[in-house]
Amino acid sequence: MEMELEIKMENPFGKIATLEKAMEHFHDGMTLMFGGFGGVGSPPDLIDGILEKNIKNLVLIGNDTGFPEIGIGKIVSRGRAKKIIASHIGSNPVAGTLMTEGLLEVEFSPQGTLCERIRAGGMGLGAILTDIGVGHDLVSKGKKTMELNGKDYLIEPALTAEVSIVYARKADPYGNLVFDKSARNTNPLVAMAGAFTIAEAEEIVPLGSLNPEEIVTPGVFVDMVIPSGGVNWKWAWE
Amino acid sequence: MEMELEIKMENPFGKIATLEKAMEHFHDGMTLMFGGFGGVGSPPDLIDGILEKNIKNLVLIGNDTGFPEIGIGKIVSRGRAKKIIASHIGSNPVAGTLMTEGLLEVEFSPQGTLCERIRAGGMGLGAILTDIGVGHDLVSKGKKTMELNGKDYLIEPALTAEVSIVYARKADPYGNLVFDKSARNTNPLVAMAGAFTIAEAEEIVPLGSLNPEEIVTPGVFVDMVIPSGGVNWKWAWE
Amino acid sequence: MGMGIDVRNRMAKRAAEEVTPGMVVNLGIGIPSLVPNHLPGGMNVMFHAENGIVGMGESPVRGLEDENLCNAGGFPVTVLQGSSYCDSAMAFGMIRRGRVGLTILGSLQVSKRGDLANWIVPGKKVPGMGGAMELAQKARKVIVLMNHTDKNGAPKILESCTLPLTASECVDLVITDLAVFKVENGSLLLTELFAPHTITEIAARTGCDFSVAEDLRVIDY
Amino acid sequence: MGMGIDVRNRMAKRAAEEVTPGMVVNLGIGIPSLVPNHLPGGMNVMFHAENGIVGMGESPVRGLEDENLCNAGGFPVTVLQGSSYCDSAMAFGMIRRGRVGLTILGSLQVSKRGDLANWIVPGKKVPGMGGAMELAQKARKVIVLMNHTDKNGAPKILESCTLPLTASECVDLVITDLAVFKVENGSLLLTELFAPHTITEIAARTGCDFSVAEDLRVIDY
Repeated sequence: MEMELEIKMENPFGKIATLEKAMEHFHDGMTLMFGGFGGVGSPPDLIDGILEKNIKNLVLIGNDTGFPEIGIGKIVSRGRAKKIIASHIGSNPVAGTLMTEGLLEVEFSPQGTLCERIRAGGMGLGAILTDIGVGHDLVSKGKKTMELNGKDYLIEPALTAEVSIVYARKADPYGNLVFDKSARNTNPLVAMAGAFTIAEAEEIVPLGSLNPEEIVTPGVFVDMVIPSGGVNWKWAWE
Repeated sequence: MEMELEIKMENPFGKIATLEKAMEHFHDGMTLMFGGFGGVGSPPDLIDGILEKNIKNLVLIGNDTGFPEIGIGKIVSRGRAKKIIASHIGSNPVAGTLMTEGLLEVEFSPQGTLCERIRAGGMGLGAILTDIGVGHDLVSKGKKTMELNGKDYLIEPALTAEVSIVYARKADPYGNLVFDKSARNTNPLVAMAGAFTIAEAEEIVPLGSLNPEEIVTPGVFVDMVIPSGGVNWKWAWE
Repeated sequence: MGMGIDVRNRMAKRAAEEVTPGMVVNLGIGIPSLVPNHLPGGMNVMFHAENGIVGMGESPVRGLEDENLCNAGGFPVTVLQGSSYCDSAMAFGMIRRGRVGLTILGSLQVSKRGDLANWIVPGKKVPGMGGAMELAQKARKVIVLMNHTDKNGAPKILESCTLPLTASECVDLVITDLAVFKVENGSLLLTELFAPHTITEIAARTGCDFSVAEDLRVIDY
Repeated sequence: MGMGIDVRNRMAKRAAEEVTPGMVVNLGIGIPSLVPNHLPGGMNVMFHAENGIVGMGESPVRGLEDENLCNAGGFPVTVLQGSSYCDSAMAFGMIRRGRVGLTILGSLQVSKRGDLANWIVPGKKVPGMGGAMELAQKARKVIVLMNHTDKNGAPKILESCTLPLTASECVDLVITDLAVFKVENGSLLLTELFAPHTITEIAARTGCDFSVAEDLRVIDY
């Protein structure tokens, strides 16, 4: 593994690895959580790696299905997911078609609730109580409810995944992460919810070069760091 | 108000104020949440202001009771609180004595659960489900429980307060905050949970001088910023 | 119109009147995105995006887009002084906690009680609710900007919505290409109409009854 | 002892053997705080504090304390390369999520099943649980460092704790001034004893029965 690394970097925690090494953690039928919002902040090399390894029957958890050829959309559009838990699929018409044809199961969760469910998973909590969607046919369907101090709440269960993949601006060898502007979005939440978390970083910097005050995701939650080749898709607005 | 300010600073959001102005928001019997952990990161001028204004019968919410003359301990030791929700009072023997004498009601919450209850309040959630303290006499007493996916959880209700007080390293005129090292502790959580949040800042800097990536508490949650005279107590280890 | 301002901008300009200094505002895609153009210069408004931005500014110059600085719709934006980035959980915490003062949304239908239906057309379009439910339920003020009727001329303001609801009784103000309604105590009050439209015309194109304000305003910008 | 190492450090040194490279470790106050002194140089261990620090180093030189850089006990610390600060909610998230590999705590009593009682002495001392419940329930490994008996000579290792529990069946290893016990399947296994103490002496000062490991180790450092 060390030999394959192009980055000459001390690897005192053994977390820095190659895409090939990272790919050993993916298998058919697994639960995979991904960072990103409309494709912004999704890890391009890991997504391509999953495609190339022909991983299928994925249960995906993340904000949305991206665009057909942007972000996680590349996986969804090729029919590699059997289910996704997301807040919307509107920007990826292929996802809508697959859903209509019964080839993709979609569990919709309100965006803020989804974020909290992912965070709750990452924080080792069982669920959160929210009044968002109380009495709403689709959102409350099959969910427990509870009255607390005279108000009705939905019990929204925590979400975790076998593997989480996130995209960071910088990582250090311990896996401490910082993100870039709005590419932060769901990444810090997703990073905590994976039983095994892989961060793809635009830049891997030496231990001690990130200011401890600025670290958004502590390396405690990150199991593996791989260098990124950068975004390789054309944006919807281009 | 503007005249009294010693800081020559644009105040485009009207959030920068004096201690005197801040004191208008405190009254007997109110629910007050405070940042800090063992006194570290508690706002000294606001605490002294509350003492000087002789505010009493407070319901306090925060990590602990500080030390007798450190942090919120100064208020607790003088019998100004009728109740506190905290994770421990061990570092403040006066709090223990007041409790034993029936002069201070103490509701103990495990530290991590307390943090999440405060955060839940700040995030507009109703409660969190945790397995910490399930079956534990004191912690589970009077609390609802729920089984979810075959596991038992306690329903731990969110906490909010009429006013939250926090201590920041820097604030800008919008109330964006950064903290200093471990003085961050519960401050970002407490800042979100107040219906009205007052930040005491070591330094107030012009709008635009905080890096948007480094801001820990967005000014959205902060209603008022006052300049701090700095910590005026002697630390336990000194 | 003939006022030198198109219908969409007229609606946006009216919505801009609801924005007050210091407010945290979340804008939906489409017409709501035109609102900032109609705010007085120097007004300190903080535009909020669900993905995790507070303090968005105008669109970047073409060619200077930053792929990592986009709004919740995925389109490039800029930020102003005093802005901050956060994760999406915190962005929604701001909404649920009531710290977002105003949201301006598009909609498919609105009922006289202020029910909002803007997330699904069963059998046709199932995009998902995204962050609309949180915004509709929790922003302190909810304004809907939409055409008065659909492309077939059918009313979008109704006694009851026929499409599945996003959230019930959440809309405070409806601004269409024809008129402005306040939702008050479960019914609609026509407070303004855009010149040259008339009450009769508006009544004909609205799917429920409404009251007319005594001091009905005619907007002629 | 006569080994050039005092009892407290002997216990800490034994506990240090349980620390593996890369581990996230949370130390209680008292004897556990001596553990870092007994780790091999250059071992990458991340010391965690409940108030929101990962990567603590040794105590600062007197006079160079930073009032805003303290551990959960309120005492000044330093940080190492690779450290980070977070809020206390996230610090506990690390614990509950099982990312803290080891916690080393003091205790008032431990039962043979691994019940931990370290937060309250009814009628005498009610300090509150602080973060002890999360650490006891959720750290992947829980080690108790305590004297074998209390100041009156009464056993602190018992059939059942007489003090209120912090958490039940959570302790993996008990290291006292006399011996080391593993908690296995609800009973105690004596795996090590500190020279010159004997099994007989330990049995006399322990409040419950225990098995003795076949490969019983005598620690003579």
